[in-house]
Amino acid sequence: MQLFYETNDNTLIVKLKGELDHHVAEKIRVELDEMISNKRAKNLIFNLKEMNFMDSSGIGVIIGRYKNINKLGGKVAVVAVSEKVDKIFSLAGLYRIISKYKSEKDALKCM
Amino acid sequence: MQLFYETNDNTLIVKLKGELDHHVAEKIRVELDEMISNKRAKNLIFNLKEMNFMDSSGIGVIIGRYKNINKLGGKVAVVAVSEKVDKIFSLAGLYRIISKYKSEKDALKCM
Amino acid sequence: MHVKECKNMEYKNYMKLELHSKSQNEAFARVVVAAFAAQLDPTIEEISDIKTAVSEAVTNAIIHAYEEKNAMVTIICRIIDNELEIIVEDRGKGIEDIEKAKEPLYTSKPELERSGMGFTVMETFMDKVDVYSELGEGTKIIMTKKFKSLDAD
Amino acid sequence: MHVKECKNMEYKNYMKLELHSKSQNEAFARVVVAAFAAQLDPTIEEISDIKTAVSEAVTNAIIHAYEEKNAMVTIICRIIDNELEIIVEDRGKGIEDIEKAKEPLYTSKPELERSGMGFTVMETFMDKVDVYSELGEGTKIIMTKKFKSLDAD
Ligand SMILES: Nc1ncnc2c1ncn2[C@@H]1O[C@H](COP(=O)(O)OP(=O)(O)O)[C@@H](O)[C@H]1O
Ligand SMILES: Nc1ncnc2c1ncn2[C@@H]1O[C@H](COP(=O)(O)OP(=O)(O)O)[C@@H](O)[C@H]1O
Repeated sequence: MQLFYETNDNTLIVKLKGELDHHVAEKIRVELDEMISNKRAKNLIFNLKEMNFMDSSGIGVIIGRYKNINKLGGKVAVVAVSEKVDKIFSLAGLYRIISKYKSEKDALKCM
Repeated sequence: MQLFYETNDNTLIVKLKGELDHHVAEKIRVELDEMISNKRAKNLIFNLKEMNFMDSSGIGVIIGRYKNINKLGGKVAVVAVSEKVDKIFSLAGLYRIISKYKSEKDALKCM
Repeated sequence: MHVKECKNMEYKNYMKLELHSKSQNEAFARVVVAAFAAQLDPTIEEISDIKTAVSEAVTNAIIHAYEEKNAMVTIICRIIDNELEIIVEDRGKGIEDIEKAKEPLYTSKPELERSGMGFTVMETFMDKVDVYSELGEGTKIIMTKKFKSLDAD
Repeated sequence: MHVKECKNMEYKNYMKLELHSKSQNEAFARVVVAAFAAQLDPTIEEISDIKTAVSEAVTNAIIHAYEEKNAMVTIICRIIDNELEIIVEDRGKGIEDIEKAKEPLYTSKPELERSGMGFTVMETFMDKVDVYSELGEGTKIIMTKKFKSLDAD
Protein backbone atom coordinates (compact mmCIF):
# COMPACT_ATOMS: atom_id res chain seq x y z
CA MET A 1 0.00 0.00 0.00
CA GLN A 2 1.22 3.49 -0.83
CA LEU A 3 0.29 6.63 1.00
CA PHE A 4 0.43 10.05 -0.68
CA TYR A 5 -0.33 13.21 1.21
CA GLU A 6 -0.62 16.93 0.85
CA THR A 7 -1.92 19.73 3.03
CA ASN A 8 -4.42 22.47 2.30
CA ASP A 9 -4.52 25.06 5.10
CA ASN A 10 -5.13 23.03 8.22
CA THR A 11 -6.49 20.00 6.35
CA LEU A 12 -4.38 16.93 5.63
CA ILE A 13 -5.41 15.12 2.43
CA VAL A 14 -4.30 11.51 2.27
CA LYS A 15 -4.51 9.33 -0.83
CA LEU A 16 -4.39 5.59 -0.21
CA LYS A 17 -3.23 3.47 -3.12
CA GLY A 18 -3.38 -0.33 -3.14
CA GLU A 19 -4.81 -2.73 -0.59
CA LEU A 20 -5.78 -1.75 2.93
CA ASP A 21 -5.94 -4.80 5.18
CA HIS A 22 -4.86 -5.62 8.72
CA HIS A 23 -1.25 -6.13 7.61
CA VAL A 24 -0.79 -2.59 6.37
CA ALA A 25 -3.33 -1.00 8.75
CA GLU A 26 -0.84 -0.98 11.61
CA LYS A 27 1.76 0.88 9.61
CA ILE A 28 -0.74 3.24 8.00
CA ARG A 29 -2.05 4.18 11.44
CA VAL A 30 1.41 5.10 12.72
CA GLU A 31 2.21 7.08 9.57
CA LEU A 32 -1.07 8.96 9.71
CA ASP A 33 -0.74 9.90 13.37
CA GLU A 34 2.80 11.14 12.76
CA MET A 35 1.69 13.25 9.81
CA ILE A 36 -1.28 14.68 11.64
CA SER A 37 0.91 15.80 14.52
CA ASN A 38 3.83 16.98 12.34
CA LYS A 39 1.60 19.04 10.09
CA ARG A 40 -0.60 20.13 13.00
CA ALA A 41 -3.55 19.20 10.83
CA LYS A 42 -7.00 19.90 12.20
CA ASN A 43 -9.05 18.10 9.55
CA LEU A 44 -8.40 14.93 7.58
CA ILE A 45 -9.62 13.87 4.14
CA PHE A 46 -9.16 10.33 2.89
CA ASN A 47 -9.11 10.08 -0.90
CA LEU A 48 -9.87 6.41 -1.70
CA LYS A 49 -9.93 6.62 -5.48
CA GLU A 50 -6.94 4.31 -5.88
CA MET A 51 -7.60 1.99 -2.98
CA ASN A 52 -8.49 -1.22 -4.76
CA PHE A 53 -9.12 -3.42 -1.73
CA MET A 54 -10.29 -2.83 1.80
CA ASP A 55 -11.66 -5.07 4.53
CA SER A 56 -13.02 -4.17 7.96
CA SER A 57 -9.51 -3.33 9.20
CA GLY A 58 -9.85 -0.16 7.15
CA ILE A 59 -12.90 0.90 9.17
CA GLY A 60 -10.79 0.63 12.30
CA VAL A 61 -8.14 2.92 10.83
CA ILE A 62 -10.68 5.56 9.84
CA ILE A 63 -12.68 5.46 13.08
CA GLY A 64 -9.44 5.60 15.10
CA ARG A 65 -8.31 8.77 13.30
CA TYR A 66 -11.83 10.22 13.63
CA LYS A 67 -11.71 9.81 17.41
CA ASN A 68 -8.43 11.73 17.75
CA ILE A 69 -9.41 14.47 15.31
CA ASN A 70 -12.91 14.85 16.71
CA LYS A 71 -11.52 15.39 20.22
CA LEU A 72 -9.70 18.48 18.96
CA GLY A 73 -12.73 19.81 17.10
CA GLY A 74 -11.68 18.73 13.60
CA LYS A 75 -13.55 16.89 10.87
CA VAL A 76 -12.86 13.72 8.87
CA ALA A 77 -14.16 13.05 5.36
CA VAL A 78 -13.88 10.34 2.73
CA VAL A 79 -13.72 10.98 -1.00
CA ALA A 80 -14.09 8.78 -4.11
CA VAL A 81 -15.51 5.78 -2.27
CA SER A 82 -16.13 2.69 -4.44
CA GLU A 83 -19.47 0.88 -4.32
CA LYS A 84 -17.91 -2.01 -2.43
CA VAL A 85 -16.23 0.10 0.23
CA ASP A 86 -19.37 2.20 0.49
CA LYS A 87 -21.27 -0.95 1.44
CA ILE A 88 -18.73 -1.75 4.14
CA PHE A 89 -18.80 1.81 5.50
CA SER A 90 -22.60 1.76 5.56
CA LEU A 91 -22.71 -1.57 7.41
CA ALA A 92 -20.49 -0.05 10.08
CA GLY A 93 -22.60 3.10 10.33
CA LEU A 94 -19.55 5.17 9.45
CA TYR A 95 -21.57 7.89 7.74
CA ARG A 96 -23.14 8.82 11.06
CA ILE A 97 -19.82 10.38 12.05
CA ILE A 98 -17.94 10.98 8.81
CA SER A 99 -19.07 12.69 5.61
CA LYS A 100 -18.61 11.35 2.11
CA TYR A 101 -17.86 13.63 -0.87
CA LYS A 102 -17.42 13.11 -4.59
CA SER A 103 -14.21 15.15 -4.84
CA GLU A 104 -11.48 16.65 -2.67
CA LYS A 105 -12.72 20.09 -3.69
CA ASP A 106 -16.22 19.39 -2.36
CA ALA A 107 -14.78 18.00 0.85
CA LEU A 108 -12.46 20.97 1.37
CA LYS A 109 -15.38 23.37 1.06
CA CYS A 110 -17.05 21.70 4.05
CA MET A 111 -14.05 21.44 6.35
CA MET B 1 -5.56 -19.90 -24.13
CA GLN B 2 -6.97 -18.46 -27.32
CA LEU B 3 -6.15 -19.56 -30.79
CA PHE B 4 -6.47 -17.25 -33.81
CA TYR B 5 -5.82 -18.44 -37.33
CA GLU B 6 -5.70 -17.31 -40.91
CA THR B 7 -4.45 -18.84 -44.11
CA ASN B 8 -2.11 -17.46 -46.76
CA ASP B 9 -2.02 -19.68 -49.84
CA ASN B 10 -1.20 -23.10 -48.51
CA THR B 11 0.21 -21.84 -45.23
CA LEU B 12 -1.79 -21.82 -41.98
CA ILE B 13 -0.81 -19.02 -39.61
CA VAL B 14 -1.74 -19.63 -36.00
CA LYS B 15 -1.56 -17.02 -33.24
CA LEU B 16 -1.48 -18.38 -29.71
CA LYS B 17 -2.65 -16.01 -27.02
CA GLY B 18 -2.31 -16.76 -23.30
CA GLU B 19 -0.68 -19.65 -21.53
CA LEU B 20 0.37 -22.86 -23.24
CA ASP B 21 0.76 -25.67 -20.72
CA HIS B 22 -0.16 -29.36 -20.58
CA HIS B 23 -3.76 -28.51 -19.72
CA VAL B 24 -4.43 -26.61 -22.93
CA ALA B 25 -1.89 -28.52 -25.05
CA GLU B 26 -4.27 -31.42 -25.57
CA LYS B 27 -7.04 -29.19 -26.86
CA ILE B 28 -4.71 -27.05 -28.95
CA ARG B 29 -3.32 -30.17 -30.61
CA VAL B 30 -6.76 -31.40 -31.63
CA GLU B 31 -7.76 -27.94 -32.90
CA LEU B 32 -4.58 -27.57 -34.90
CA ASP B 33 -4.82 -30.96 -36.55
CA GLU B 34 -8.41 -30.28 -37.50
CA MET B 35 -7.52 -26.91 -39.01
CA ILE B 36 -4.57 -28.31 -40.91
CA SER B 37 -6.70 -30.98 -42.50
CA ASN B 38 -9.74 -28.73 -43.11
CA LYS B 39 -7.66 -26.02 -44.74
CA ARG B 40 -5.43 -28.55 -46.50
CA ALA B 41 -2.52 -26.50 -45.25
CA LYS B 42 0.93 -27.54 -46.33
CA ASN B 43 2.96 -25.23 -44.11
CA LEU B 44 2.40 -23.96 -40.57
CA ILE B 45 3.53 -20.75 -38.88
CA PHE B 46 3.17 -20.25 -35.13
CA ASN B 47 3.00 -16.59 -34.14
CA LEU B 48 3.91 -16.52 -30.42
CA LYS B 49 3.82 -12.77 -29.86
CA GLU B 50 0.92 -12.97 -27.41
CA MET B 51 1.80 -16.25 -25.76
CA ASN B 52 2.76 -15.12 -22.29
CA PHE B 53 3.61 -18.49 -20.78
CA MET B 54 4.89 -21.78 -22.12
CA ASP B 55 6.46 -24.82 -20.53
CA SER B 56 7.90 -27.95 -22.17
CA SER B 57 4.39 -29.14 -23.09
CA GLY B 58 4.53 -26.49 -25.81
CA ILE B 59 7.58 -28.12 -27.36
CA GLY B 60 5.61 -31.33 -27.64
CA VAL B 61 2.80 -29.54 -29.49
CA ILE B 62 5.19 -27.94 -31.97
CA ILE B 63 7.30 -31.04 -32.61
CA GLY B 64 4.14 -33.13 -33.02
CA ARG B 65 2.81 -30.77 -35.72
CA TYR B 66 6.25 -30.67 -37.34
CA LYS B 67 6.27 -34.45 -37.68
CA ASN B 68 2.94 -34.53 -39.50
CA ILE B 69 3.69 -31.57 -41.76
CA ASN B 70 7.21 -32.71 -42.55
CA LYS B 71 5.92 -36.10 -43.72
CA LEU B 72 3.92 -34.32 -46.41
CA GLY B 73 6.82 -32.11 -47.45
CA GLY B 74 5.71 -28.94 -45.63
CA LYS B 75 7.56 -26.55 -43.36
CA VAL B 76 6.95 -25.26 -39.83
CA ALA B 77 8.14 -21.90 -38.51
CA VAL B 78 7.89 -19.89 -35.31
CA VAL B 79 7.56 -16.11 -35.19
CA ALA B 80 7.93 -13.49 -32.42
CA VAL B 81 9.54 -15.82 -29.91
CA SER B 82 10.21 -14.30 -26.47
CA GLU B 83 13.65 -14.64 -24.85
CA LYS B 84 12.28 -17.10 -22.35
CA VAL B 85 10.61 -19.37 -24.88
CA ASP B 86 13.67 -19.05 -27.11
CA LYS B 87 15.75 -20.54 -24.29
CA ILE B 88 13.34 -23.46 -23.95
CA PHE B 89 13.29 -24.08 -27.71
CA SER B 90 17.10 -23.97 -27.83
CA LEU B 91 17.43 -26.44 -24.94
CA ALA B 92 15.25 -28.85 -26.88
CA GLY B 93 17.20 -28.36 -30.11
CA LEU B 94 14.03 -27.24 -31.83
CA TYR B 95 15.85 -24.94 -34.23
CA ARG B 96 17.50 -27.93 -35.88
CA ILE B 97 14.15 -28.73 -37.48
CA ILE B 98 12.13 -25.52 -37.33
CA SER B 99 13.07 -22.00 -38.39
CA LYS B 100 12.53 -18.87 -36.36
CA TYR B 101 11.58 -15.53 -37.95
CA LYS B 102 11.02 -12.02 -36.68
CA SER B 103 7.72 -11.52 -38.49
CA GLU B 104 5.02 -13.46 -40.30
CA LYS B 105 6.06 -11.71 -43.50
CA ASP B 106 9.62 -12.98 -43.21
CA ALA B 107 8.36 -16.48 -42.46
CA LEU B 108 5.93 -16.49 -45.40
CA LYS B 109 8.74 -15.58 -47.79
CA CYS B 110 10.58 -18.76 -46.82
CA MET B 111 7.68 -21.17 -46.93
CA MET C 1 -9.59 -13.83 -38.47
CA HIS C 2 -11.47 -16.57 -36.67
CA VAL C 3 -11.44 -16.94 -32.93
CA LYS C 4 -11.57 -20.16 -30.99
CA GLU C 5 -11.82 -20.03 -27.23
CA CYS C 6 -9.92 -22.84 -25.54
CA LYS C 7 -11.36 -22.87 -22.09
CA ASN C 8 -12.34 -25.75 -19.88
CA MET C 9 -14.80 -25.96 -17.01
CA GLU C 10 -14.84 -28.77 -14.53
CA TYR C 11 -17.41 -28.60 -11.85
CA LYS C 12 -15.59 -30.29 -9.04
CA ASN C 13 -12.31 -29.26 -7.54
CA TYR C 14 -10.51 -29.04 -4.21
CA MET C 15 -7.51 -27.38 -2.63
CA LYS C 16 -6.08 -27.06 0.84
CA LEU C 17 -3.64 -24.36 1.84
CA GLU C 18 -1.75 -24.17 5.10
CA LEU C 19 0.14 -21.02 5.90
CA HIS C 20 1.87 -19.19 8.70
CA SER C 21 -0.35 -16.86 10.71
CA LYS C 22 1.69 -13.84 9.62
CA SER C 23 -0.11 -10.70 8.61
CA GLN C 24 1.73 -10.51 5.28
CA ASN C 25 0.04 -13.77 4.34
CA GLU C 26 -3.40 -12.13 4.43
CA ALA C 27 -2.93 -10.75 0.93
CA PHE C 28 -1.49 -14.08 -0.23
CA ALA C 29 -4.53 -15.96 1.09
CA ARG C 30 -6.86 -13.63 -0.83
CA VAL C 31 -4.94 -14.12 -4.05
CA VAL C 32 -4.93 -17.91 -3.71
CA VAL C 33 -8.67 -18.19 -3.14
CA ALA C 34 -9.37 -15.73 -5.96
CA ALA C 35 -7.11 -17.73 -8.30
CA PHE C 36 -8.88 -20.95 -7.36
CA ALA C 37 -12.27 -19.33 -7.94
CA ALA C 38 -11.18 -18.20 -11.40
CA GLN C 39 -12.33 -21.52 -12.86
CA LEU C 40 -15.91 -20.51 -11.96
CA ASP C 41 -15.68 -17.64 -14.43
CA PRO C 42 -16.57 -15.11 -11.72
CA THR C 43 -17.46 -11.47 -12.16
CA ILE C 44 -15.08 -8.85 -10.75
CA GLU C 45 -17.70 -8.22 -8.07
CA GLU C 46 -17.83 -11.88 -7.03
CA ILE C 47 -14.04 -12.08 -6.82
CA SER C 48 -13.98 -8.95 -4.72
CA ASP C 49 -16.64 -10.41 -2.40
CA ILE C 50 -14.71 -13.60 -1.68
CA LYS C 51 -11.42 -11.75 -1.29
CA THR C 52 -12.99 -9.55 1.36
CA ALA C 53 -14.55 -12.48 3.23
CA VAL C 54 -11.31 -14.49 3.17
CA SER C 55 -9.38 -11.48 4.37
CA GLU C 56 -11.70 -11.13 7.38
CA ALA C 57 -11.52 -14.80 8.36
CA VAL C 58 -7.74 -15.09 7.98
CA THR C 59 -7.16 -11.82 9.83
CA ASN C 60 -9.32 -13.08 12.70
CA ALA C 61 -7.25 -16.26 12.96
CA ILE C 62 -4.06 -14.19 13.12
CA ILE C 63 -5.26 -11.54 15.57
CA HIS C 64 -7.82 -13.29 17.73
CA ALA C 65 -7.10 -17.01 17.58
CA TYR C 66 -3.31 -16.82 17.84
CA GLU C 67 -2.98 -13.25 19.13
CA GLU C 68 -0.18 -12.66 16.63
CA LYS C 69 1.89 -15.65 17.72
CA ASN C 70 3.17 -17.74 14.84
CA ALA C 71 1.04 -20.80 14.13
CA MET C 72 -0.80 -22.33 11.18
CA VAL C 73 -3.99 -21.28 9.44
CA THR C 74 -5.71 -23.72 7.08
CA ILE C 75 -7.85 -22.73 4.12
CA ILE C 76 -9.85 -25.33 2.22
CA CYS C 77 -11.73 -24.54 -0.96
CA ARG C 78 -14.18 -26.89 -2.58
CA ILE C 79 -16.02 -26.29 -5.81
CA ILE C 80 -19.16 -28.23 -6.56
CA ASP C 81 -20.93 -27.07 -9.69
CA ASN C 82 -21.15 -23.29 -9.43
CA GLU C 83 -20.78 -23.16 -5.66
CA LEU C 84 -17.57 -22.37 -3.82
CA GLU C 85 -17.14 -23.47 -0.22
CA ILE C 86 -14.34 -21.79 1.71
CA ILE C 87 -13.24 -23.10 5.09
CA VAL C 88 -10.85 -21.08 7.24
CA GLU C 89 -9.63 -22.96 10.26
CA ASP C 90 -7.30 -22.26 13.18
CA ARG C 91 -6.25 -24.17 16.28
CA GLY C 92 -6.19 -21.06 18.41
CA LYS C 93 -8.02 -19.94 21.52
CA GLY C 94 -11.58 -20.37 20.28
CA ILE C 95 -14.68 -18.21 20.71
CA GLU C 96 -16.62 -18.32 23.97
CA ASP C 97 -19.88 -16.79 22.76
CA ILE C 98 -20.37 -17.13 19.01
CA GLU C 99 -23.64 -15.17 18.94
CA LYS C 100 -22.01 -12.21 20.64
CA ALA C 101 -18.93 -12.44 18.42
CA LYS C 102 -21.15 -12.18 15.34
CA GLU C 103 -22.86 -8.97 16.51
CA PRO C 104 -21.97 -5.95 14.39
CA LEU C 105 -19.47 -3.67 16.13
CA TYR C 106 -18.62 -6.21 18.83
CA THR C 107 -14.88 -6.67 19.21
CA SER C 108 -12.78 -8.07 22.02
CA LYS C 109 -9.80 -6.02 20.84
CA PRO C 110 -10.82 -2.35 20.63
CA GLU C 111 -7.29 -1.45 21.73
CA LEU C 112 -6.08 -2.76 18.33
CA GLU C 113 -8.62 -0.53 16.60
CA ARG C 114 -10.63 -3.50 15.42
CA SER C 115 -14.05 -2.43 14.22
CA GLY C 116 -16.00 -5.53 15.19
CA MET C 117 -17.35 -5.76 11.64
CA GLY C 118 -15.50 -8.89 10.47
CA PHE C 119 -18.35 -11.39 10.77
CA THR C 120 -20.88 -8.85 9.46
CA VAL C 121 -18.72 -8.31 6.37
CA MET C 122 -18.38 -12.08 5.80
CA GLU C 123 -22.13 -12.51 6.10
CA THR C 124 -22.79 -9.61 3.75
CA PHE C 125 -20.51 -10.79 0.97
CA MET C 126 -21.04 -14.54 1.16
CA ASP C 127 -24.32 -16.46 0.81
CA LYS C 128 -23.83 -18.45 4.01
CA VAL C 129 -21.43 -18.30 6.96
CA ASP C 130 -21.26 -20.99 9.65
CA VAL C 131 -19.02 -20.67 12.67
CA TYR C 132 -17.86 -23.64 14.74
CA SER C 133 -15.65 -22.96 17.72
CA GLU C 134 -14.46 -24.66 20.87
CA LEU C 135 -12.60 -22.79 23.61
CA GLY C 136 -8.94 -23.80 23.64
CA GLU C 137 -9.43 -25.92 20.51
CA GLY C 138 -9.87 -23.48 17.68
CA THR C 139 -12.35 -22.06 15.22
CA LYS C 140 -13.69 -23.13 11.86
CA ILE C 141 -15.52 -20.74 9.54
CA ILE C 142 -17.41 -22.34 6.66
CA MET C 143 -18.55 -19.91 4.01
CA THR C 144 -20.30 -20.63 0.73
CA LYS C 145 -21.04 -18.56 -2.31
CA LYS C 146 -22.98 -19.44 -5.42
CA PHE C 147 -21.52 -17.95 -8.57
CA LYS C 148 -24.02 -16.43 -10.96
CA SER C 149 -21.90 -16.47 -14.10
CA LEU C 150 -22.48 -20.13 -14.90
CA ASP C 151 -26.22 -19.98 -14.27
CA ALA C 152 -26.57 -17.44 -17.03
CA ASP C 153 -25.29 -19.82 -19.73
CA MET D 1 3.20 15.41 -3.12
CA HIS D 2 5.24 13.18 -0.87
CA VAL D 3 5.36 9.45 -1.23
CA LYS D 4 5.70 6.90 1.51
CA GLU D 5 6.08 3.27 0.61
CA CYS D 6 4.38 0.96 3.07
CA LYS D 7 5.97 -2.36 2.33
CA ASN D 8 7.17 -5.06 4.63
CA MET D 9 9.76 -7.77 4.13
CA GLU D 10 10.02 -10.78 6.35
CA TYR D 11 12.68 -13.26 5.54
CA LYS D 12 11.03 -16.41 6.71
CA ASN D 13 7.78 -17.83 5.54
CA TYR D 14 6.10 -21.13 4.72
CA MET D 15 3.11 -22.49 2.91
CA LYS D 16 1.77 -25.87 1.92
CA LEU D 17 -0.76 -26.42 -0.83
CA GLU D 18 -2.54 -29.66 -1.59
CA LEU D 19 -4.53 -29.90 -4.76
CA HIS D 20 -6.23 -32.36 -7.05
CA SER D 21 -4.07 -33.75 -9.83
CA LYS D 22 -6.28 -32.16 -12.48
CA SER D 23 -4.67 -30.46 -15.43
CA GLN D 24 -6.63 -27.25 -14.87
CA ASN D 25 -4.82 -26.91 -11.56
CA GLU D 26 -1.45 -26.51 -13.30
CA ALA D 27 -2.12 -22.83 -13.93
CA PHE D 28 -3.45 -22.43 -10.39
CA ALA D 29 -0.28 -23.96 -8.92
CA ARG D 30 1.87 -21.51 -10.89
CA VAL D 31 -0.15 -18.53 -9.70
CA VAL D 32 0.02 -19.63 -6.06
CA VAL D 33 3.80 -20.09 -6.04
CA ALA D 34 4.28 -16.80 -7.90
CA ALA D 35 2.03 -15.00 -5.39
CA PHE D 36 3.97 -16.50 -2.50
CA ALA D 37 7.27 -15.46 -4.09
CA ALA D 38 6.00 -11.89 -4.45
CA GLN D 39 7.24 -11.07 -0.95
CA LEU D 40 10.80 -11.58 -2.24
CA ASP D 41 10.35 -8.59 -4.54
CA PRO D 42 11.21 -10.69 -7.59
CA THR D 43 11.92 -9.51 -11.11
CA ILE D 44 9.47 -10.48 -13.87
CA GLU D 45 12.15 -12.86 -15.13
CA GLU D 46 12.50 -14.60 -11.76
CA ILE D 47 8.72 -15.02 -11.48
CA SER D 48 8.61 -16.46 -14.96
CA ASP D 49 11.43 -18.90 -14.09
CA ILE D 50 9.67 -20.32 -11.05
CA LYS D 51 6.31 -20.47 -12.82
CA THR D 52 7.87 -22.55 -15.56
CA ALA D 53 9.63 -24.91 -13.13
CA VAL D 54 6.49 -25.40 -11.02
CA SER D 55 4.45 -26.06 -14.15
CA GLU D 56 6.88 -28.82 -15.19
CA ALA D 57 6.91 -30.53 -11.80
CA VAL D 58 3.14 -30.38 -11.29
CA THR D 59 2.48 -31.56 -14.84
CA ASN D 60 4.79 -34.53 -14.27
CA ALA D 61 2.88 -35.51 -11.14
CA ILE D 62 -0.40 -35.39 -13.07
CA ILE D 63 0.78 -37.20 -16.21
CA HIS D 64 3.48 -39.56 -15.03
CA ALA D 65 2.93 -40.18 -11.32
CA TYR D 66 -0.84 -40.59 -11.42
CA GLU D 67 -1.31 -41.16 -15.16
CA GLU D 68 -4.20 -38.71 -15.12
CA LYS D 69 -6.11 -40.48 -12.36
CA ASN D 70 -7.39 -38.13 -9.68
CA ALA D 71 -5.15 -37.94 -6.61
CA MET D 72 -3.35 -35.28 -4.58
CA VAL D 73 -0.28 -33.22 -5.39
CA THR D 74 1.46 -31.33 -2.59
CA ILE D 75 3.44 -28.14 -3.03
CA ILE D 76 5.49 -26.71 -0.18
CA CYS D 77 7.23 -23.34 -0.38
CA ARG D 78 9.72 -22.13 2.16
CA ILE D 79 11.39 -18.75 2.15
CA ILE D 80 14.60 -18.27 4.08
CA ASP D 81 16.20 -14.90 3.50
CA ASN D 82 16.26 -14.39 -0.24
CA GLU D 83 16.01 -18.06 -1.10
CA LEU D 84 12.84 -19.85 -2.14
CA GLU D 85 12.60 -23.61 -1.79
CA ILE D 86 9.79 -25.30 -3.70
CA ILE D 87 8.88 -28.92 -3.06
CA VAL D 88 6.48 -30.72 -5.39
CA GLU D 89 5.46 -34.12 -4.11
CA ASP D 90 3.23 -36.92 -5.30
CA ARG D 91 2.35 -40.40 -4.04
CA GLY D 92 2.25 -41.86 -7.51
CA LYS D 93 4.13 -44.59 -9.30
CA GLY D 94 7.65 -43.30 -8.75
CA ILE D 95 10.66 -43.16 -11.08
CA GLU D 96 12.72 -46.28 -11.70
CA ASP D 97 15.87 -44.64 -13.07
CA ILE D 98 16.23 -41.02 -11.99
CA GLU D 99 19.41 -40.42 -14.02
CA LYS D 100 17.72 -41.56 -17.19
CA ALA D 101 14.56 -39.56 -16.41
CA LYS D 102 16.66 -36.41 -16.14
CA GLU D 103 18.25 -36.82 -19.56
CA PRO D 104 17.14 -34.18 -22.04
CA LEU D 105 14.60 -35.56 -24.54
CA TYR D 106 13.98 -38.74 -22.58
CA THR D 107 10.29 -39.38 -22.07
CA SER D 108 8.35 -42.50 -21.20
CA LYS D 109 5.24 -41.05 -22.84
CA PRO D 110 6.08 -40.08 -26.42
CA GLU D 111 2.54 -41.13 -27.40
CA LEU D 112 1.27 -38.13 -25.39
CA GLU D 113 3.66 -35.87 -27.32
CA ARG D 114 5.75 -35.22 -24.24
CA SER D 115 9.08 -33.67 -25.17
CA GLY D 116 11.21 -35.16 -22.40
CA MET D 117 12.43 -31.66 -21.51
CA GLY D 118 10.70 -31.23 -18.15
CA PHE D 119 13.66 -31.89 -15.87
CA THR D 120 16.01 -29.98 -18.18
CA VAL D 121 13.73 -26.95 -18.00
CA MET D 122 13.52 -27.17 -14.20
CA GLU D 123 17.31 -27.37 -13.96
CA THR D 124 17.74 -24.45 -16.35
CA PHE D 125 15.43 -22.06 -14.56
CA MET D 126 16.13 -22.99 -10.94
CA ASP D 127 19.47 -22.90 -9.11
CA LYS D 128 19.19 -26.44 -7.79
CA VAL D 129 16.90 -29.41 -8.45
CA ASP D 130 16.96 -32.60 -6.36
CA VAL D 131 14.81 -35.58 -7.21
CA TYR D 132 13.86 -38.24 -4.68
CA SER D 133 11.73 -41.13 -5.85
CA GLU D 134 10.74 -44.62 -4.80
CA LEU D 135 8.89 -47.01 -7.09
CA GLY D 136 5.31 -47.39 -5.96
CA GLU D 137 5.78 -44.74 -3.28
CA GLY D 138 6.00 -41.46 -5.10
CA THR D 139 8.32 -38.67 -6.12
CA LYS D 140 9.58 -35.53 -4.43
CA ILE D 141 11.20 -32.70 -6.36
CA ILE D 142 13.07 -30.11 -4.29
CA MET D 143 14.00 -26.98 -6.18
CA THR D 144 15.65 -23.83 -4.87
CA LYS D 145 16.19 -20.39 -6.29
CA LYS D 146 18.06 -17.45 -4.87
CA PHE D 147 16.41 -14.12 -5.65
CA LYS D 148 18.73 -11.36 -6.74
CA SER D 149 16.49 -8.41 -5.99
CA LEU D 150 17.17 -8.34 -2.26
CA ASP D 151 20.93 -8.72 -2.68
CA ALA D 152 21.04 -5.46 -4.57
CA ASP D 153 19.72 -3.39 -1.64
N1 LIG E 1 -10.74 -17.11 14.77
C1 LIG E 1 -11.11 -16.56 15.94
N2 LIG E 1 -10.62 -17.04 17.12
C2 LIG E 1 -10.99 -16.50 18.30
N3 LIG E 1 -11.84 -15.45 18.41
C3 LIG E 1 -12.36 -14.92 17.28
C4 LIG E 1 -12.03 -15.44 16.01
N4 LIG E 1 -12.70 -14.73 15.09
C5 LIG E 1 -13.42 -13.82 15.76
N5 LIG E 1 -13.23 -13.92 17.08
C6 LIG E 1 -13.89 -13.12 18.14
O1 LIG E 1 -15.05 -12.52 17.59
C7 LIG E 1 -14.98 -11.10 17.71
C8 LIG E 1 -15.66 -10.43 16.56
O2 LIG E 1 -14.98 -10.70 15.35
P1 LIG E 1 -15.14 -9.73 14.12
O3 LIG E 1 -16.58 -9.53 13.84
O4 LIG E 1 -14.32 -10.28 12.99
O5 LIG E 1 -14.53 -8.34 14.59
P2 LIG E 1 -13.04 -7.85 14.89
O6 LIG E 1 -12.05 -8.76 14.19
O7 LIG E 1 -12.99 -6.49 14.34
O8 LIG E 1 -12.87 -7.92 16.37
C9 LIG E 1 -13.50 -10.80 17.83
O9 LIG E 1 -13.27 -9.57 18.46
C10 LIG E 1 -13.01 -11.99 18.64
O10 LIG E 1 -13.25 -11.81 20.01
N1 LIG F 1 6.49 -37.32 -10.79
C1 LIG F 1 6.88 -38.34 -11.58
N2 LIG F 1 6.46 -39.59 -11.32
C2 LIG F 1 6.82 -40.61 -12.12
N3 LIG F 1 7.62 -40.49 -13.20
C3 LIG F 1 8.10 -39.27 -13.50
C4 LIG F 1 7.75 -38.13 -12.72
N4 LIG F 1 8.35 -37.05 -13.27
C5 LIG F 1 9.05 -37.49 -14.32
N5 LIG F 1 8.92 -38.83 -14.47
C6 LIG F 1 9.56 -39.67 -15.52
O1 LIG F 1 10.66 -38.96 -16.02
C7 LIG F 1 10.53 -38.78 -17.44
C8 LIG F 1 11.16 -37.50 -17.88
O2 LIG F 1 10.43 -36.41 -17.35
P1 LIG F 1 10.49 -34.97 -18.05
O3 LIG F 1 11.94 -34.60 -18.24
O4 LIG F 1 9.68 -34.04 -17.24
O5 LIG F 1 9.87 -35.20 -19.48
P2 LIG F 1 8.36 -35.47 -19.95
O6 LIG F 1 7.41 -35.03 -18.89
O7 LIG F 1 8.23 -34.66 -21.19
O8 LIG F 1 8.25 -36.94 -20.20
C9 LIG F 1 9.06 -38.91 -17.70
O9 LIG F 1 8.78 -39.27 -19.03
C10 LIG F 1 8.64 -39.96 -16.69
O10 LIG F 1 8.93 -41.26 -17.15
